[in-house]
Amino acid sequence: MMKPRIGGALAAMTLAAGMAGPVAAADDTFKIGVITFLSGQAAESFGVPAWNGGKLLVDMLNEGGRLPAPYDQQGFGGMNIEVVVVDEAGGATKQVQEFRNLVQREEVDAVVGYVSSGDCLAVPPVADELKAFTILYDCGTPRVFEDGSYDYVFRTAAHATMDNVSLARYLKSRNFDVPSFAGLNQDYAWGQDSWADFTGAMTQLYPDAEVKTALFPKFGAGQYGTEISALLRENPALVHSSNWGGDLQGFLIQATARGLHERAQLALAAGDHVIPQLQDKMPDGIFLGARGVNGLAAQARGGELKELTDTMWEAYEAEYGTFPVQAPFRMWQALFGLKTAVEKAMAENGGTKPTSEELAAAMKGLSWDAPSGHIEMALADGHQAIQPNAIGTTKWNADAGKMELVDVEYYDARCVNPPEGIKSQDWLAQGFPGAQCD
Amino acid sequence: MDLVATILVDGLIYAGWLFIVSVGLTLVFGVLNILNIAHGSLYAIGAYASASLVGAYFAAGGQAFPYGSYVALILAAVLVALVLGPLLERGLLRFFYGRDEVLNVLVTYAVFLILEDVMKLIWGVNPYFVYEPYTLLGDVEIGPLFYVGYDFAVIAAAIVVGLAVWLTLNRTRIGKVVLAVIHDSEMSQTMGVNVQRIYLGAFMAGTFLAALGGALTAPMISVTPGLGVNVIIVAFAVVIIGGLGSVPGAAIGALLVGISRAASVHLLPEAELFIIYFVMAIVLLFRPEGLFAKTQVRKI
Amino acid sequence: MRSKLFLGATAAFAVLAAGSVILPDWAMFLCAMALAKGLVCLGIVGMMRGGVVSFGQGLYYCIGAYTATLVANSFGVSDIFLLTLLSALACLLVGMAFGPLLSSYRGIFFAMLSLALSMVLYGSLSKMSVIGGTDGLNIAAPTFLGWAPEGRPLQTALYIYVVAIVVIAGTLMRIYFDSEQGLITLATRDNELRVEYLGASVRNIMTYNYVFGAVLGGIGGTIAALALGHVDPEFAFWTTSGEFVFVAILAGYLSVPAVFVAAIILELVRSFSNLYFPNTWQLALGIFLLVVIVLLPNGLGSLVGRRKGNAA
Amino acid sequence: MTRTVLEVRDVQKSFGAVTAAKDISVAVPEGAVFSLIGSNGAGKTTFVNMVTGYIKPDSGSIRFADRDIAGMAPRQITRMGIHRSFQIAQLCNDLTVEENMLLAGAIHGASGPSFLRRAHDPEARDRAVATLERFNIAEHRDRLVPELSGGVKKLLDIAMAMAGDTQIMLLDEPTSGVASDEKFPIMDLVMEALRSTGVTVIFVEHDMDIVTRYSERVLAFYDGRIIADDAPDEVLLDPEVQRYVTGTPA
Repeated sequence: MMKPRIGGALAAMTLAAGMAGPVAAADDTFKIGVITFLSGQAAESFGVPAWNGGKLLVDMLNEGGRLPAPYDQQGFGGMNIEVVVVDEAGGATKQVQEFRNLVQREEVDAVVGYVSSGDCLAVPPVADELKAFTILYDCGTPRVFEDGSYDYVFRTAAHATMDNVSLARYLKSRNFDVPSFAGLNQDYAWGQDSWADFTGAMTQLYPDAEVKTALFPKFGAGQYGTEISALLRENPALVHSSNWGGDLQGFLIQATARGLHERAQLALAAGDHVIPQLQDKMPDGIFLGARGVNGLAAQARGGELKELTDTMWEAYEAEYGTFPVQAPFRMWQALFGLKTAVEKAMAENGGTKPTSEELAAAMKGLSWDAPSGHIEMALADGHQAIQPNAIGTTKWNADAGKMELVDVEYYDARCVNPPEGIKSQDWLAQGFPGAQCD
Repeated sequence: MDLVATILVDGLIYAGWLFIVSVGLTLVFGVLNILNIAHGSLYAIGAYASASLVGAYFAAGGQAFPYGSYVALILAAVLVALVLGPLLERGLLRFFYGRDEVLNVLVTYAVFLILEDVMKLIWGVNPYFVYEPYTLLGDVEIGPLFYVGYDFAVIAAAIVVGLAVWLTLNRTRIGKVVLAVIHDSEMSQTMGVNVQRIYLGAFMAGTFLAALGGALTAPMISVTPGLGVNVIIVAFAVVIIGGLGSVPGAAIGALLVGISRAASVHLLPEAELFIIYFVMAIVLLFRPEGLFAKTQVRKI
Repeated sequence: MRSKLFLGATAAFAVLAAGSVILPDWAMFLCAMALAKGLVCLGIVGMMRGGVVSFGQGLYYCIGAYTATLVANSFGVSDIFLLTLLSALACLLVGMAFGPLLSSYRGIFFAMLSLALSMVLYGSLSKMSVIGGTDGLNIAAPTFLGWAPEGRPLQTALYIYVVAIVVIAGTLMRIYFDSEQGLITLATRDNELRVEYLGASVRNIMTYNYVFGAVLGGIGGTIAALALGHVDPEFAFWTTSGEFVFVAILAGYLSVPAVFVAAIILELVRSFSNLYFPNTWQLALGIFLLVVIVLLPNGLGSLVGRRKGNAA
Repeated sequence: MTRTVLEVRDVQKSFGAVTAAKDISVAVPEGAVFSLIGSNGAGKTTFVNMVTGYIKPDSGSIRFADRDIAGMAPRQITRMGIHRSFQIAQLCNDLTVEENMLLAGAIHGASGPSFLRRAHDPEARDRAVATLERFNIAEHRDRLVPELSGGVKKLLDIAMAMAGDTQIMLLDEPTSGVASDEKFPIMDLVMEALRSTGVTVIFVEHDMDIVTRYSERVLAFYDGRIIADDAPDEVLLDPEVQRYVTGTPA
């Protein structure tokens, strides 16, 4: 009979697992668990640039005094920042387990992470169950706080509705004629939602525009020949795409080789992050968003945040030899938000490391400045941020050998984000009630 | 141009690519009886290698004769086959010959996982681009549509690869030996065939074809991590549809998948994601062994 | 002989249940997930005994998880017993529909067709934005016959629940493996012709094993969904199924407890390699797989006991 | 006049251009012992395969127990009472001799196999051992199949086929793969065990000494046809048989 013997082995193993003791952070250290893509397709576009930016900022903060006020205090309220990084690749199932490990085994003080919408939906209930302070820094789906409400979870970036509403508004404000349009989006929730948002916004602003076709190539397809044929055949005035990373690069290379950009206006909801790679292979005249006033749009903006933006921009360029695109900007706004919340909580509790409850209380409804603009936790009872957005047109500057964004339009956060208390789909369907566009 | 013709042209272009990426898989299965999941990684490595090599070619002044970049593409695939083929076959796979097919799938799955990270260690996560070969051949205008000349070059490459593999197998002495090994490796061994060498050769050929697929694709995409995983499943489907181990089967499977996918994109875009599994499930229901596999009657 | 089995089962339950006291939260959760996945793998082991390996067991893992989630979200059912039962039933029906179809396939074709079926489900679910598309759905914490615990008690209750199911399912499967029908299954793996010429239907045997695997997969999926609080189409993706196959092969078909030990080992390895090698965890996992396959060709079970008479 | 248990009428079978069975008609009386002779490829095994369902005849009928069994599955034919052994013994290599026998017993059990009844049930083991003893191989009960000699494998193969309610037993070359000094002892053992149950026996054999010693009637096959059908002595004197089958004049 083998059962008892193997049962013994099992017991020994579970015990051994329990023995691998947690490493709690000391009181003068604030430990963050960071989850972002280090492998797979999203690594190159989002995960790695985001964490490059994050690591840079953490180093600058730990060093102290390298940033303008109000971020001139060392670390988080004087505490050193320590980081545990986990790869986000592997699906929501894995992430829920890793989240538990980070909180219960590594005993981190806060979790900052998640690019994938699926992960952002899966993790919050667990975060609340474990009472673990969690910042969602990147993911787009509005469903997180529209379908649920959480005490310990905050998203420091605007949800994705803003991207496509801004794009439609840009067409309108530039008097672009859109008799017909078509879409090519990745076949998963991100692409499907983006297309739904865009068509929703277009129905309001261009009620007569005809939808020619909606293509959804497989995520990571690589080959877009057939889709490009279909788009050329249908001959729409505008082609919308929320593709990102390799899928966007591949599509652009193949589409421009076949002259799609000359026959139809390309409008890319989240396309800025491929500029450093494509450079002059990115055609001129593309309408481009960056999911916020990020990257080139932030640099072009100037204004009162110029010092902060330029500091981060220059540090990033110096460190990595390329300019920061949207992902590091969103990581920065999360970390600046976290810093603000920690320091606010410490001001209230007398200077000790804040608990999750204190952090959550401080974060709720908070607003702060980041290189991407003024961030306000305005939605979902102070748990969901809104932020300004910008759309521009690509133009290659041959003299300087770099891509520029021209004809940039900046949108106030309250113009392109729904107000509190209405779901984004309803907001689109009802014609943007409560939008404040100057 | 009418819809049917567009579908056929698009389908053919996609099928050409599919055939190149799957024929190596079927060849390796036929000879070694191993369904190689790492085929996808070899494809990705081929893409990276060609991106690096073509990049180096232009950096070294290749602009003077840009067509040389096509040689660099193929050379990259050869290099991958020369380095990784013996390494994987001699170093690992040969210890698993004759073992359970499904176990071997897991072995190659492990190789796939390892290679994914090895690629990251070598090439990092930033994308590589080599567009020059893609645009070099100009445009082809068919009706109101533009196609890139390179697309047709891929079809031509597929035909050349298909013919080369078929002729080698059926018209040369070494090919006959390989066919004998496919048919019955034990018997061949007793008849004095050096089966070990045939295995190594076949695996290197499979590696070359996988890498060639990647090398030919590299100019039209950005070469990034995670490239391989998407290729495995489509290549599997093509090979299963055509019949494992059958070269003509891979061709028919590629055409079937290519054209049904093109039809779906033009007519029913919603179905594109699972059309390939659908075709595979249908074919397997009616021809469990795939379209071209011989059914073997066991002698008792 | 049976009494020894029940004694072993009781001992296994006691050992595992003790985990609810000694294990830290994260490890208890990890074990609960591993055991839930182990149930799915146990189904594969049942098929392995008959000589086939399903590369698409994610199909039932996913159907089970979605059935529970959809029932919970649409009808407000939160009782874990009822949800498990309904999911098992759903998988039983689907298994009975596909079982006869798949029962005439062997080897790589059985593996690939089962894979194709699960990928069709994956594709379909990814398309259905009504039920969350690729992002999936959340499911609320379960109740236990009206009791609605939270925090550690919830995790403990879930853990004990999965331990109980694992012990019951494991014991039942052991009884099946040792039964006449179990012997016929083992013989089928060896020599189908002999079995047919003794007058037994190999297709029926394959169908039974497939249906049992379906039900176990559904139960595993339900528990995993309730523990995670979230389901998404990844449950049906081929890499999920591949992991189940790996656990089954790591365990071998000789021992039932080995399946669950293997499942826990894989979870531990994955979790720690994730943390300590965030950039090369795939490399670490791949090497681990190779080492296991090379060192334990017949699985963990072969460490503990060989089949009688197997003197070699 | 005894009852006819098996009646094969006008059976034809070809594989492509090769004719494997042409106008085969035989009536086998109950309790008879038939042998089939012929060179390799003459159609003997095809005959056995058609009667036991492995091959479906192109035309013609095979009547057994008032039914035409031509084209039925082996499993169904087996369940009706026609069993067979194989040229190469078909055994389960991962199982012991006793387990192989238990397997046969389980499938033939009164109410069919059970999910709950232990395969190693003491009662079932007693039955299995009894059958093994009848074939004189009980001493090997705990050994695995690959460790057995050719003769023991053959005996086990036949013993397994005899575990059920057998009416007709077809033996495909029962002495092939058996050491020459074991052939007669094995055939003695087998025929004694079979005759004691009154089963009808049809065996394929190359060794003419065995054919003459054990069979009552011989069917000589050549090129898919039956060229002679008579008592052993008569058949062996047949000039056609001498030319095509035995090779030498008797």
